[in-house]
Amino acid sequence: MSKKSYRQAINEALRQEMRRDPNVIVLGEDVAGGHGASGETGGVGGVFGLTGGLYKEFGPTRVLDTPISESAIIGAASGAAVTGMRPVAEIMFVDFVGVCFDQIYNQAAKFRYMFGGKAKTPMVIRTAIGAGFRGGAQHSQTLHPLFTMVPGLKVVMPANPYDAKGLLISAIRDDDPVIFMESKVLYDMEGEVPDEAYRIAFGEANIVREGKDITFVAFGAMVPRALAVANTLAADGISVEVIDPRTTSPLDEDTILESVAKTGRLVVVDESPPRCGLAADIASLVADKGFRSLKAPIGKVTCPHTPVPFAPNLEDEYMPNPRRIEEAARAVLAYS
Amino acid sequence: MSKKSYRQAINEALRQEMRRDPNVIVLGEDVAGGHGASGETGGVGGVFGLTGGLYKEFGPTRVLDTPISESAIIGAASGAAVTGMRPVAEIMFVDFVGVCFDQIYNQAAKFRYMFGGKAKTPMVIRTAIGAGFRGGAQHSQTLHPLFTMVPGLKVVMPANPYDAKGLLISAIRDDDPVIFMESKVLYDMEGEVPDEAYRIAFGEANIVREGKDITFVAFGAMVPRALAVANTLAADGISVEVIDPRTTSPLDEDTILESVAKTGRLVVVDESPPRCGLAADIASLVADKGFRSLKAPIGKVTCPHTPVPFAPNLEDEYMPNPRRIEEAARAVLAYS
Amino acid sequence: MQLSRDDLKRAYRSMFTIRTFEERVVKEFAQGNIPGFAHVYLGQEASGVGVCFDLSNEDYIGSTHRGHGHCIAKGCDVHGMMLEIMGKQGGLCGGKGGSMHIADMSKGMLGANAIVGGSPPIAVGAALTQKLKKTGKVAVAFSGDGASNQGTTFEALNMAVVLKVPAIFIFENNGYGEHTAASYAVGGPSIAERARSFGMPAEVVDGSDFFAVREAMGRALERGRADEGPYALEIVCSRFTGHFVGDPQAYRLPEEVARARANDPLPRFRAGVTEAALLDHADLDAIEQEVLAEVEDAVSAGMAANRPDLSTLEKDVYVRY
Amino acid sequence: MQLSRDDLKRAYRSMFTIRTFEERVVKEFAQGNIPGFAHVYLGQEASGVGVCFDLSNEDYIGSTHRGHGHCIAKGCDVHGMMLEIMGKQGGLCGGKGGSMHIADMSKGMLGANAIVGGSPPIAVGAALTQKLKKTGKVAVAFSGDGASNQGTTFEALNMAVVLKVPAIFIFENNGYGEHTAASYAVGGPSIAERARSFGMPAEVVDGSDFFAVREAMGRALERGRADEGPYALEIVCSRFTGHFVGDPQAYRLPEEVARARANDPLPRFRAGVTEAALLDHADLDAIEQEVLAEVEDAVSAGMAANRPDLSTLEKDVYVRY
Ligand SMILES: Cc1ncc(C[n+]2csc(CCOP(=O)(O)OP(=O)(O)O)c2C)c(N)n1
Ligand SMILES: Cc1ncc(C[n+]2csc(CCOP(=O)(O)OP(=O)(O)O)c2C)c(N)n1
Ligand SMILES: [Mg+2]
Ligand SMILES: [Mg+2]
Repeated sequence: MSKKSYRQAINEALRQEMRRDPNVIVLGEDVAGGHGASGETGGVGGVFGLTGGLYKEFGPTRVLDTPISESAIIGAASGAAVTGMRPVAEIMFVDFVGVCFDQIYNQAAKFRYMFGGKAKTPMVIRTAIGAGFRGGAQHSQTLHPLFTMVPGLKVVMPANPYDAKGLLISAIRDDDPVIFMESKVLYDMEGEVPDEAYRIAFGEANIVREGKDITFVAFGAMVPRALAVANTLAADGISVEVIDPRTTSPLDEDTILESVAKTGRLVVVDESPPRCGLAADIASLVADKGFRSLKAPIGKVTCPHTPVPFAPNLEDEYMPNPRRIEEAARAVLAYS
Repeated sequence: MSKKSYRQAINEALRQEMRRDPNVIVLGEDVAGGHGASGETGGVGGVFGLTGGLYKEFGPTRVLDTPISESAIIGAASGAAVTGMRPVAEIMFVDFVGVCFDQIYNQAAKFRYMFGGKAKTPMVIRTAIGAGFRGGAQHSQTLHPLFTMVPGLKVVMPANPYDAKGLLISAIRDDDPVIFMESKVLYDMEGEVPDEAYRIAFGEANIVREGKDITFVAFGAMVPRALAVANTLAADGISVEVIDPRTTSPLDEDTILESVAKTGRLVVVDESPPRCGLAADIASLVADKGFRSLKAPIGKVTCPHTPVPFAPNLEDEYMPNPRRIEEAARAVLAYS
Repeated sequence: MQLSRDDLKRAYRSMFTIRTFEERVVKEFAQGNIPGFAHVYLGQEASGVGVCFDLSNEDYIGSTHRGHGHCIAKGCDVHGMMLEIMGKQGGLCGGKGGSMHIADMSKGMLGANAIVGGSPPIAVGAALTQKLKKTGKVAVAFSGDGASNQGTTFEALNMAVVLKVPAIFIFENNGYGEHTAASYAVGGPSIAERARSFGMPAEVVDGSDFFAVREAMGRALERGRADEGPYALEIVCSRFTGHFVGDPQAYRLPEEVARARANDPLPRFRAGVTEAALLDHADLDAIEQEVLAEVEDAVSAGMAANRPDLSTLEKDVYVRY
Repeated sequence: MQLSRDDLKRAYRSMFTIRTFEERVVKEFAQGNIPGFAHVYLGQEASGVGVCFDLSNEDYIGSTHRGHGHCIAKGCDVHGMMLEIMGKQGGLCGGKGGSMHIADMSKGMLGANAIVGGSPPIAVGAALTQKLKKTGKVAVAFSGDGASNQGTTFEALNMAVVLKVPAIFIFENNGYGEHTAASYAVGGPSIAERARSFGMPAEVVDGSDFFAVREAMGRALERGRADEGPYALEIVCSRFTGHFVGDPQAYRLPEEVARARANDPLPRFRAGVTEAALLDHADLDAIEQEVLAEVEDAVSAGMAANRPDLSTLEKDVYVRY
């Protein structure tokens, strides 16, 4: 056990799984880096450094640099997966999914069902998500609803270094396609992470903070934000339960419903546009199966229905921020 | 005024708008048909016949057959739109959106906002949606949540011939990108359709049937289904209000909220997977802004979280069918 | 490369099975026994059979919406296929796939694919496995001329060159993508030339000549099995019928279709092997009788079979809500 | 084709403006005055300027993530650009776009594009408008060598040939896509050869020679303006710095970068025009002084400007929830 960053935790998971299972390979743009260049090969390790050092340890047959061809990257991964490998493909920013979405949702995700249960597609797509990075409209999106919607995909959103490692190991050992969404703004977050390999099961929420007056459900980078607001509210004697579902699909419905059964009030904090997003999804779950416990309208704190703006002040206001989370919580608490 | 099919209504809207405005062009795969072949050119008019006869009237500069290259189709449309045309592009089945999604959500949809309001992208993407056609997993999807989620797109789902014509004319005259989703199973539906051009405004729901005990909100091909169940329930003295929002984005929130204010009960009927879909979206709206009026949990009738199966009996069960709609309604009505 | 009598019989059996199967699909479709829509492979038999002839079950193919012929050429069970196409229990995909989604991993058949351009990237991955595991096996992607315009296809060609995987790209140029001619929609001198521009050897092959296809495929296979990289074949062939069963084809003159049918790969094969006295007519007639019975049998089985059990609706999708 | 003294000054001004602007971007970025990340065009100036030199405001270009140079070459306002890159009110996109999304429709600049392969399909559409409206204008898509591997790019090439639109595809081959060499990632003999395989003329051009670029572009323009179809140029050039500002570039040997810098297009232009006595050094020095002042001014304006008003957050997106 030692302090590691979210980035290191992910890198360690990859390394340990690659050591354990020779079928695990990593592919994507610049996951090694420097191929064909005059200088060092393999020294890049991904633009965010997540695959750093893997090329040196595992070489060119396990860490494959690809052209800028996301459809071919995903196809190469799924084709390798159905024939016996366990590829971990990197789509640098989730925003790029538009050029390869068919290979994800119509192909890899559907194989098992469409072929009557006869195909198995153990692959992971790692991708960086989220705003707050001043990346502009095409490098800052948080598209988990897009994947959560798709039958046949599993969708993982780690909110801290410990979860990042354990969930990635589970993802790699899973026999189905998994989208592993890494929050860019969390890459430098530190936390205790065991040195050995361990798994965190999918569909098991993390109760980040127990409370009894109101429930916050938050995903990925919104978890620490929701927690911060919970701590602020605690000073006013308001007890907030904070739930991080960890995976949006499968979803741990029970933990959410049990919490709302206790608190009667819910605010969902989610960094995606408001329509058909995870906030709506969780709210609709509770409006159906948790209706009897509800004492107030379900609050949602999402981004506005706009692309991500570039200017820092606009972007900060765009993201669910502490002020907006607190306002929503107080409105829900004030309801009677 | 005369009886026309949904297909004819759409064809008429295209024809009239092309006559009115020389900037309106149609492009897509086989929208004319027969190019380069030994026989007749322009006799196909789209695989579902929606663009039938347009090539004969408007010729090759207004009705453009394209290669099987959906990204280039959408790019050609948006590039033409920002430079002064009003293209209507056809993506044969909405399922194919995965090979061109970037050009829709990262490009056309974002231009106006991302460029600070300086670009205008008046284009329509027509596409066929829905199951019940025995098309299998990659030709039967209903992906309106995918588009509704995207800021900058307008999303239209006509549920009858009259709306199809009026909404398509509005779409063509709109200055923003519009996705026009045609329900395959409605193509042969007949109804009264005025001969002259007319518009139906976006964001104005159609109250298909007034009622006071429970509200059904349904989209596209689910509207006639919901209406049929409403009529069945009427025989038991249950009065159902059926609302067809017509456009999912913009959404007529007021009409939905007013209806639930009256009935206190809501079932959403939607043909898409259950996670992050329109049913969740509408439910979450009401669970927030309509909470005070709610007398019961919000029912959702959607497809299961599976790809669309091929076998007819499985597909019929997959779709929201009258039995499932009625069961959901009775459960919501029974709640106290 | 010389084929034995048994080989020749196997080739004819495979081609004639496709022919018979597809003619029967047309008929059963017209009678309402096949739901949805169907794209048949009539006229292209020598292509699929020539390509798959020397492949083992451990070599992979990825196919298209027009996949029945590829399935049969790769050894998929004709009964299981017919049941699948009819949407019945016992179909190769349990009735969940249908005509455009037949797959059989045990035969190295990665699936028909209803997305034009869907298979090439996947085949790159299957080929990558062979390279990394040093199996000496290959992966084949079938595409049409129309699919040669889809971006995913080009990406796959380039990726295969860059990763130097044993992928073989088969472009069946039947002159049409739906109702639009390749002469209109495919820019440039040829599909083969496109493949070459990405850095792989490519040949144009006469798709009504089983032997020509098989020999060209032999060169592709040699390169693939030696881990020397990808290869492409543009196989020029003809679609005897419309794009889908029921297509009236007003865009094609009857003479054009007649010309295509006059160049039928099956009589051509028959004439070739009988004139060279490699097989005699009786051998081939016997095969035809067996195949006709087999397909008849498959249809009867399909008609008799039940629909899949409703309990399978939510099976095999990982997560249930 | 002979350029006047004013033309030559305009060319140098444009290149030197890019040079100065980009060097300043590097500096301001390092000082934290530019949010996010930035990709600069240093070393490629002759390419953008040569391509855009004979374009009017009614000719369109679509650009890339490395778009500052294209914007300047196409006549975008340097103040508006700097404000945009700094995320300030008054930026060309009101601060909502940023470095990778600068656009100015009034200058025929359809937008930088942060999606590799994003612009070529859009340029096909802009070219289609010109064809249908018979304007005699063209649309240009800038792409890198890396973007020449993206499926959308290939689709655009083919579509342009099929629709015969006046699109000009510029492939700025600077040897790298991020940190991977084109020699590794781009299969086949050349990017130009790829374009040819889709059926359009293509040339390989020396991108550090303004005159060579402009002349090749002249041939492309002639074809486009005559509505004879698309054209492609592979412009071979060098990236003086890393992929993004701050890239340590361990994958490139210093010698390689030094070689690139030794072939700097600006001194080359200066030497050319002064040796031929078309301009003298004083002319060019005067331009440099003016440009330096202009960029200084733009930076000061940028530093002084306010952030966009928060009320603009939900403007210009059609639907408000
Ligand atoms: C991405 C995508 N676009 C369009 C279609 C509709 N479609 C199905 S088959 C077909 C024609 C394919 O032509 P080709 O590749 O030549 O194959 P062929 O039908 O001739 O065997 C088209 C356009 C599709 N299935 N997928
Ligand atoms: C679809 C997509 N994939 C990946 C990226 C990340 N990315 C940004 S620039 C770049 C390299 C582009 O290389 P090239 O086209 O040669 O342009 P250059 O940077 O050399 O100007 C990559 C991979 C992206 N922006 N979009
Ligand atoms: Mg074809
Ligand atoms: Mg480059």
